[in-house]
Amino acid sequence: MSFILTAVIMFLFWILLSGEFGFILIASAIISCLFVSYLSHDLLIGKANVRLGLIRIFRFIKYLPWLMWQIVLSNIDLVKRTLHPKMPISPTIFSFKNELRTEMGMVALANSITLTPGTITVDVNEDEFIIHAVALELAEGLMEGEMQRRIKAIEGEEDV
Amino acid sequence: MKDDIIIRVISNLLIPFIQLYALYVLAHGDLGPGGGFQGGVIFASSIVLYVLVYGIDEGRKRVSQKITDVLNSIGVMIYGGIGVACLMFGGYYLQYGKLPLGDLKEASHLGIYGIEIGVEVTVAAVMITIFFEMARRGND
Amino acid sequence: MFNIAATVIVLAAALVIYRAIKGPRIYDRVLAVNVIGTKTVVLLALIGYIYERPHFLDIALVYAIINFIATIAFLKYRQTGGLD
Amino acid sequence: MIIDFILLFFLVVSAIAAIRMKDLLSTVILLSAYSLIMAVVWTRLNAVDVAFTEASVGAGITTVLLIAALSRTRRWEGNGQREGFKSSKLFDSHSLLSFIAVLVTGAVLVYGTLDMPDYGDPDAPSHHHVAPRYIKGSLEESGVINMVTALLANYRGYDTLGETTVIFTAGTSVILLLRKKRAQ
Amino acid sequence: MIELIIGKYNYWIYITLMMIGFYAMIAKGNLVKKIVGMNIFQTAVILFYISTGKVWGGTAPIIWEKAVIYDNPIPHVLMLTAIVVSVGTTAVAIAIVIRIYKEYGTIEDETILEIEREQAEESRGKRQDIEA
Amino acid sequence: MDIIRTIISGILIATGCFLIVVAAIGVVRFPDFYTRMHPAGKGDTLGQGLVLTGLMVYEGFDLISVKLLIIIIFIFIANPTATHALAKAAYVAGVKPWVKDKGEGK
Repeated sequence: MSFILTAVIMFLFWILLSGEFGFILIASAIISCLFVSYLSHDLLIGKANVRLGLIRIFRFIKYLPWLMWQIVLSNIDLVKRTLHPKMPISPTIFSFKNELRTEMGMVALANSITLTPGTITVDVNEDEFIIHAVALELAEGLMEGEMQRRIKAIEGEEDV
Repeated sequence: MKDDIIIRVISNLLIPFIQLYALYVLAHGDLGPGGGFQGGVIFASSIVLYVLVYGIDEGRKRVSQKITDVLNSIGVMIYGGIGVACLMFGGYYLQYGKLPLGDLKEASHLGIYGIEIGVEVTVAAVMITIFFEMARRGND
Repeated sequence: MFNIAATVIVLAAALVIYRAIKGPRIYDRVLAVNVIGTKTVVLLALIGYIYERPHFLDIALVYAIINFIATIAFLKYRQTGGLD
Repeated sequence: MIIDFILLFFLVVSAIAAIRMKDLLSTVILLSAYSLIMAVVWTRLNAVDVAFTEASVGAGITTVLLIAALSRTRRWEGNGQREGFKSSKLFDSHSLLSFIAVLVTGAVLVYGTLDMPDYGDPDAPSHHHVAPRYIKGSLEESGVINMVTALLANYRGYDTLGETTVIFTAGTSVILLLRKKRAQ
Repeated sequence: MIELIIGKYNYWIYITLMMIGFYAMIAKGNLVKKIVGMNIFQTAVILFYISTGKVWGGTAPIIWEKAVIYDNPIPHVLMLTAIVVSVGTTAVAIAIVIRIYKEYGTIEDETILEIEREQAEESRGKRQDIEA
Repeated sequence: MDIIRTIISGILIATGCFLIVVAAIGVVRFPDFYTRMHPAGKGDTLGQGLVLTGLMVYEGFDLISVKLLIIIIFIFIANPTATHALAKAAYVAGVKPWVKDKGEGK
């Protein structure tokens, strides 16, 4: 199953990159996709549940606009802090408890944290996230947990 | 490195795309920039990434020493073999136009594609070999 | 338009290379080179448009995909002292 | 124009910085910055294939191989650990001699450029013998849009065979140098 | 004079780069630094060669209906081969350096020479012992 | 229509360039390694995204703009990961974060 799915995804990627439909190119596209999915189909899909994965991807796409807005806010904040002559920063490192169950969820949260106001994920493990924040008030903003709630909603109630 | 969730998941996500991109570069060497050498190096970097994340033993399980050793020479043999095939069909060495694959244009095109495959196989195998030999510290 | 944008980005890279050379720690240097790498992606795309040859995007794509391998190699070297 | 000048200036700065670092890891990092800028310079010179090669080699393989070399040797220049190395004076006799040699060589080379055609001169001799024929004939004779590929694989197929053999030989030499013999 | 500078300043910068690499190769004692210098030297030479293929107003040598002049593709091809060879030489050089470190425990050329000298003296002493 | 498109792409590219320059200033100006990572991780990512989006708008909708979109997606995946890798390298090596003096901060 993961073999076929990987091959299909790879073929779509090839078509988007190439846009040429000569006989040789399509033939080599098919051979390449099969070869790549033979080599590494367990990496891209693995043992994931395909139906659940699709639902989550759909939910993630709904989450994207909010993330984009947060990224814009974060950049405005960054510009302010960088160009301010006194540079109003008060860096801290703190950690909070990891309540997510899926690895994809953890990665999504970690990279979202890195992209949003004044915080960077330093380390993630099964128990906690270690975060570096550029200012205390931003750290408090993150601790309110808006983002965690949204990522948890993406994960949903289903089993892992 | 295996215990770092972010790097592992993102590498898992990217490795197939890097590999496919390497093959894409090979196939489109005649339409845009790129070709066998570049594709081979990119393919090797995907394996390098895998080894960096999962360690050298896991990497050897995926790409065994025997396979890379054999592929080292097979690439050069593909290249030379196409040259010999040209000789057999009555041309000079590496004169692709004489291959029985259609008219001059198509035959040359396919011949070029063939030797690019040879280059890609050799380069990918050699780069992987070099990386494995250099990264392995062993007990010395 | 593209020319001005490219010049601005090159000048920004000039600022960053100061950090790469001065950087008190090795991490600052890696960070600076990483930033230069991401600027290079944009620069390559812009140069493609300056010359009106979008073929150049393939090169930018290579950097976008494999630029972070060196950073991960660095992390691994600092963490375990080797690459195996 | 301005971009080219700034880029070349960068190259010089990062090259000097790379060879002046005591920390070899910094040298490697700065070398990768050098290679990034080099790829941009090559795109500016319209050498797309060369830039592509530099991109794939410089970003992935060379840096990783050099870091691997450091991981199996040592990280600091000099014999001691971090503090212990001899303070290398800028003008000890060895580096002074080398500097003179470099200056003389550089001066000779600069003198050599005075007779060269200007940068970008369309009347330069190198553009007039086989180049026009290759540019005109490559599509007809090899059915390939990218002239560099056509030249590389068709007109100069022997060169490329040699190149592949060189890579093969390099792989074999590395195996011979580094692979441990299997325990009997 | 100004024409001369505008026409040739690229070449002079390439020569500067080349000489930086050359200096690293002959003045620095560390073998890894010599490899880095070699890399800089190689890229400078390649840059010099490719810039001779540039034509004012030319475009990249990939066939394009709007193109009037193409750059000269021959230097690109030759230098593509050169880059490939330079990767090979770098790899072999690094392998040799690792090997040297295994044998001598150092990568400074002066120390290596000292160790060699000591070893030569030792073996000479041994031979004299046997003869005596 | 074309003029509007050019203007929009010009604005996007200008904003992106501004962000990239600010990120560069931040990398030079901030006091320690961890704080320098903030402009590198955020300003750069969005700056590039904006410049490439500007190019997409300029190009219109075809395969080349799809390629630009792919580049943007890969940057948004790979750049935070690289930032995280660096932060972790420093954290594991025990680099202490810079803290503002008690007297002037809060």
